Amino acid sequence: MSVLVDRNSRVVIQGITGREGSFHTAQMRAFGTNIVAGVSPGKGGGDQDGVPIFDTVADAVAASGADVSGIFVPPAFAADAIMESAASGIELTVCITELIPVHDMIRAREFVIRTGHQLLGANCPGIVTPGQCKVGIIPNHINTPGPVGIVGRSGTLTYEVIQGLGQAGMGQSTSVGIGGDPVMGLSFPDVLQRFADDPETRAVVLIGEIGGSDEETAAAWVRDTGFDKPVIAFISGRTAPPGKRMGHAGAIISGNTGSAQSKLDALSAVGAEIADTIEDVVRLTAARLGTHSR
Amino acid sequence: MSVLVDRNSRVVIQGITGREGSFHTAQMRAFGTNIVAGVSPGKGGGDQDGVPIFDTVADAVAASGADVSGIFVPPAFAADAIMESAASGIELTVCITELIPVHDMIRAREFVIRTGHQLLGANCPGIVTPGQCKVGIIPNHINTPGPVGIVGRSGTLTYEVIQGLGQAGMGQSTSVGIGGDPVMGLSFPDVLQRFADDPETRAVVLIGEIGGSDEETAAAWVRDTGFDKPVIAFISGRTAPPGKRMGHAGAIISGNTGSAQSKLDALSAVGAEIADTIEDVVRLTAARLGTHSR
Amino acid sequence: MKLLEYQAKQRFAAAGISVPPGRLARTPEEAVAAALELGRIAVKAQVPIGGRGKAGGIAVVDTPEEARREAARILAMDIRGYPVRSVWCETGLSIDAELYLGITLDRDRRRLVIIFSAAGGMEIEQVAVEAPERIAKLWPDPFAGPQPYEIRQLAFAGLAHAPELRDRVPKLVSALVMLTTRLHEVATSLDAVTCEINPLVLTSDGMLVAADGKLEIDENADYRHKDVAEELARDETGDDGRSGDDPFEVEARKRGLTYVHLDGDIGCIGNGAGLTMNTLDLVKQHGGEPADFLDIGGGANAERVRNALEMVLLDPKVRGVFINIFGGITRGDEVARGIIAARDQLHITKPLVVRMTGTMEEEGRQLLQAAGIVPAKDATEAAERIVQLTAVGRT
Amino acid sequence: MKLLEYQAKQRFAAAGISVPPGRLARTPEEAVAAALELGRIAVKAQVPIGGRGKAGGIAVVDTPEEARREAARILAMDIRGYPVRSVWCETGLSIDAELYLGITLDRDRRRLVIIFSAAGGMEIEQVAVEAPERIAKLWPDPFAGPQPYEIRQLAFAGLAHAPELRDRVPKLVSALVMLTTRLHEVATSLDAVTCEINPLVLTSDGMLVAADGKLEIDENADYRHKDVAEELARDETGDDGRSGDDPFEVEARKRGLTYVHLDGDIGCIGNGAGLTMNTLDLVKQHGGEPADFLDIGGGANAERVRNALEMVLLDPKVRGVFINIFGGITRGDEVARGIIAARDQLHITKPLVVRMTGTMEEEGRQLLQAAGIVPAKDATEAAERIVQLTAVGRT
Repeated sequence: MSVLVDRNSRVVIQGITGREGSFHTAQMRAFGTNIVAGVSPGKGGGDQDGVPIFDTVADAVAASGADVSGIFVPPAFAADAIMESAASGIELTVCITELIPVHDMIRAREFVIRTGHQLLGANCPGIVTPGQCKVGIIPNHINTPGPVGIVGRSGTLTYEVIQGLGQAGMGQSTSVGIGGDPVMGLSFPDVLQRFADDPETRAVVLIGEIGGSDEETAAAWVRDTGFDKPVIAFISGRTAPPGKRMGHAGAIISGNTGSAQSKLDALSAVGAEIADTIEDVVRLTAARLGTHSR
Repeated sequence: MSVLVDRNSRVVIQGITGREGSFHTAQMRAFGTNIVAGVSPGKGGGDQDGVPIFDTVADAVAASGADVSGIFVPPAFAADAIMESAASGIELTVCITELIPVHDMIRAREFVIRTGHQLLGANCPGIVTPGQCKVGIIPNHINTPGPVGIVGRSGTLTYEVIQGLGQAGMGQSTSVGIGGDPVMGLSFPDVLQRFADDPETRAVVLIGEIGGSDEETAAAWVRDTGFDKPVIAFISGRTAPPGKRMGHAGAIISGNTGSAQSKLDALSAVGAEIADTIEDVVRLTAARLGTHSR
Repeated sequence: MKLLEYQAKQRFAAAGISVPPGRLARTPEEAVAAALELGRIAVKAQVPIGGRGKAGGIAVVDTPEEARREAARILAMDIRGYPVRSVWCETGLSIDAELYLGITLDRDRRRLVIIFSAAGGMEIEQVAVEAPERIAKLWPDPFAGPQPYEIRQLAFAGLAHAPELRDRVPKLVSALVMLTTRLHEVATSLDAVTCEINPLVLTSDGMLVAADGKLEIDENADYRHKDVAEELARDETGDDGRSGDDPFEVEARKRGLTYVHLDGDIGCIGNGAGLTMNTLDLVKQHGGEPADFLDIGGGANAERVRNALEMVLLDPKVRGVFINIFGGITRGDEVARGIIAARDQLHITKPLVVRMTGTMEEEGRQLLQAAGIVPAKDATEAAERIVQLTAVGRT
Repeated sequence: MKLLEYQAKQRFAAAGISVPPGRLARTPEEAVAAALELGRIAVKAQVPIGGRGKAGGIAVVDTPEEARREAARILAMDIRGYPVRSVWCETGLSIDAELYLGITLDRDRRRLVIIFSAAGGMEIEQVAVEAPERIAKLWPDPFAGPQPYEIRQLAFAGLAHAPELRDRVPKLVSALVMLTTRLHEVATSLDAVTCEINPLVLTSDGMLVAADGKLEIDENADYRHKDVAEELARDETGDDGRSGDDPFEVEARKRGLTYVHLDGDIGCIGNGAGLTMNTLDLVKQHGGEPADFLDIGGGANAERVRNALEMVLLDPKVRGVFINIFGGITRGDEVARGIIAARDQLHITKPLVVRMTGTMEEEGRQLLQAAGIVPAKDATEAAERIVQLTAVGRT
């Protein structure tokens, strides 16, 4: 099983002719993703390694029936690309682009919500359902099918967890990178809800970081919904000095909320297992899966 | 029976302390309208002849349970008043104010639609369900209950029809003035649909004027829905010279659409009776009611 | 308010839209100075209506002497009732293609519509009728405005039927995104009901330049654009161009009245556009000819009624006045007071027929009767009576 | 980018928000001139951080001589690492009340939030904690912006707990509608993540005046506001104030790197904020102390990696560097090329421990090995190794 994407997903790539877009389109196709179209304004009518290129997402959808989009356009054009995608009826838009101005993202996110569609990101590594579909930049070879749902704010840390679990023989139902920007589309509860509804997801690894209160919100959601699958939580930035802003993700610690401790306390209080290292994540997940499968 | 308002309507007046607002509030109360609140920013806590005044519509709704609003504020503030009303949960907003900038009205109308509520006007005389509720400025004494639904773009011509029918013994289910501005809320089809759904409305008088294509749209709606109640149509401006703009309503005749003849032809083609004068309206309505009631 | 071409272009330029360099000239000498500065120029009559080219109001000149001669000729013109008070002298463009970009109100959709076509120029209206597929439209969200992706869709659609521009499409689309965003900003910030660039010239060096400009402000929003009104006044264009040189309509606008001058001899005053139009219809149906359309609007007070009567009677053709009032927001007593004041102050001796009903009807009728003005029973009777009374002495 | 007070106020004034008259002074003499022109003034240090009043960076002076003395004193100050390079000299206000109006990003709602309180001034943060009902909030629609009715609701709510202002509420609410609309325009047009007036002074003659101003631009949107960057550069404030006087961080910003300077001796480079933070966590868990946080971001190329390594090694405390890369959009081969180029060009002899996995991992590892750099098996091993290697010679 899977959440959000699967082997039936028909994917269009916005910015397919760019440096990142073309490289990762090839990677996704190698993974087995069904890339049905690309969009590059002014290059409509051409093709990229056999993938037909259109001037607009609307044209691409009309011709190819695409229902998922991956966005690889530069930051100045990314919010517009997100809105174009949602306005063209794309059900799930995955925006990889980072460094998008936050005012743009506030509008783009709101726009997608109003169309009734979904946005993943921006500034996220995308989504993988092993063996079926990958949209984004998560490295191909680390993914294997299995019972673990992964949701993370940090892209590269999410890779670490996927790889660590995989090396220990635990595959994933779906891995979702929600992105580290302050204004993003799908958030922890949105993804957790999908894992709750997915019978083959038997445990969830949640990868957070300092800043904001998304992890606290996730904990509140677990409490309020009575989510009963095991949650293993890993928070990075535990040793970051308070008041220092670590990276463009805008992770800034203000007062007590947003600190690693606040997040760990909130998640621990609702029954999540707290991992101190990637090795811990692997060990705790194995233990909970064992318990759970009995 | 009635459409849009009835004896259960709880009405708030925005701009209740102004010259028009206070005069017509008294008129509406004399008619029997249940005016439950007034709004005048900065005068909250006071009252207008016993009607409690609030600073905001939200406060008024919370305290009084108002579900219909009548707007009497100056044009510069009217679009904002419309949005405030809809945002506060008012189901039907009736805007009497005229001379509102059209860019304002484009936004205000769209806003009301997005909230899922209704807007009547602006630049309209309002709505009357005789014996039950009046919101607006239609003179009290001309209205009597009966089987005729009236919908008109022109305020004063609508009064003429109400009076003419009344003097001939024919009362109204509800009379609705949709207003003469190019961008208005409820349009002919919206009101006709409600007359279609109202069992006690047995004939409809439609009062149009030159300019725009609302009458043509109404005719197309009658054809497409198979609306089967008698329609008596009266169009003013039949002798207006082409190319002259008659009044601030912006009724300008361009090409053939928008001309009185185009409207009369369209309505006639879908079976509407065409009245040349108010006396005709009365005569034709009487005849069709007679036919219809047999 | 309608802006003149050069005023529209000033606003386009302020918003970042390219326009040709130009100078305003109110005298032939100023046109000479412009020609000396700019070289080969077009001398264009500044009047708030179209068709000036066909009327001879535009000349392309190569020398300062020609500029003097043509400016003198054009400044002496009167184009369909508009005296030419200034000419706009601007440099020519190296034209590769003439496109069209405009924003106006779409009454049916109740939104603004942005219209783009690769087939710009004087024949755009013909194109709209004969080849509608060459006209692309976009109805932007009233809050968000047009988004770049929507403008790209518009641009690709409008360029789809212009094979001669195929190679230039990618650059044109990018340029149109900026241009359309800016034009929409001009339109919304100025409450424009028309905001148009035709032709929008694609120059040989790949620029998009506004070779002409039309801007009309929604009259309900005039109060938000007093700077424009002041500018128009400074330019001595006087009226705002809605009615040409009709002195009665100019006067009515000064008085703040909604008035249209017509050819007949029965003055018509009503409240509400529909009722007033019907008043004219009634007069015609009874064999009379209306001298005007005057709508005193909603909530008129005594002073406004007096003002209206005085206005109608300025026209010497008027042999009598039909006042048709159905009170709603307008009150009968106020109207009656205005009529009586006007009659007494202006010593009106021509026939006045008043039909009055609605809000405060009784009070109004009593006031009129006490002043010796017998109100008509109904509108039909009033129409009959005014036609009859004004027929006396008519040849 | 953080704007200085006077720069923020210039932008407020341009948007129609009242600010006190003032002059910028970079020398005591300029402050004297300001005092001669304006009379009694406040001399305020222009530094991009709060708390300057408590630090002695603000003085109210009555005479030009006092202005010279205080300006000289303040211009010689260094406030929490920020040398004072200019003072803003402005006239005082006749203060009836101090209010608060600010706009910032609400991460939880993922929208801007407009915050208004009648309890402005230095204790606003305390008010927010102790009397949250005195703080009113509005989350405007991202496309429509705040509507007048919403601002009235905000204003009435914020004034509800200020009985001392009761008589002034109607006028205050009207003024706040205009002011808030304008402040929101400033915030959105400048991509502000903070746009704040505190205190917003209600003067005795009933005006609302911005007595202070804070404006911070979203760094992702810096490219849209090059004019601000140029202005800041002209003002010689040099860095944009995010990090005070740390010369390494200033240098990193010049190089376009996301770098935070820390106290330890192990240089840390990662890709992605989360992974880089985890790299620091790993170093600490193994007994080391990170010298920095350097995130090379997504899609880094060889040149960026070389640049990053060079940056980290500028700090003489650094005894070795841990490079932790998990390739996604970043490719292993590019990273490897950058590391090798940096080592060779910069003649690096300090220990380098590289952990590399993900996209193009094999290619990258092969390149490294061929160049004599042995990649670590995993991040934990890498952390152990760098702590061990740098321990040599550590006291």
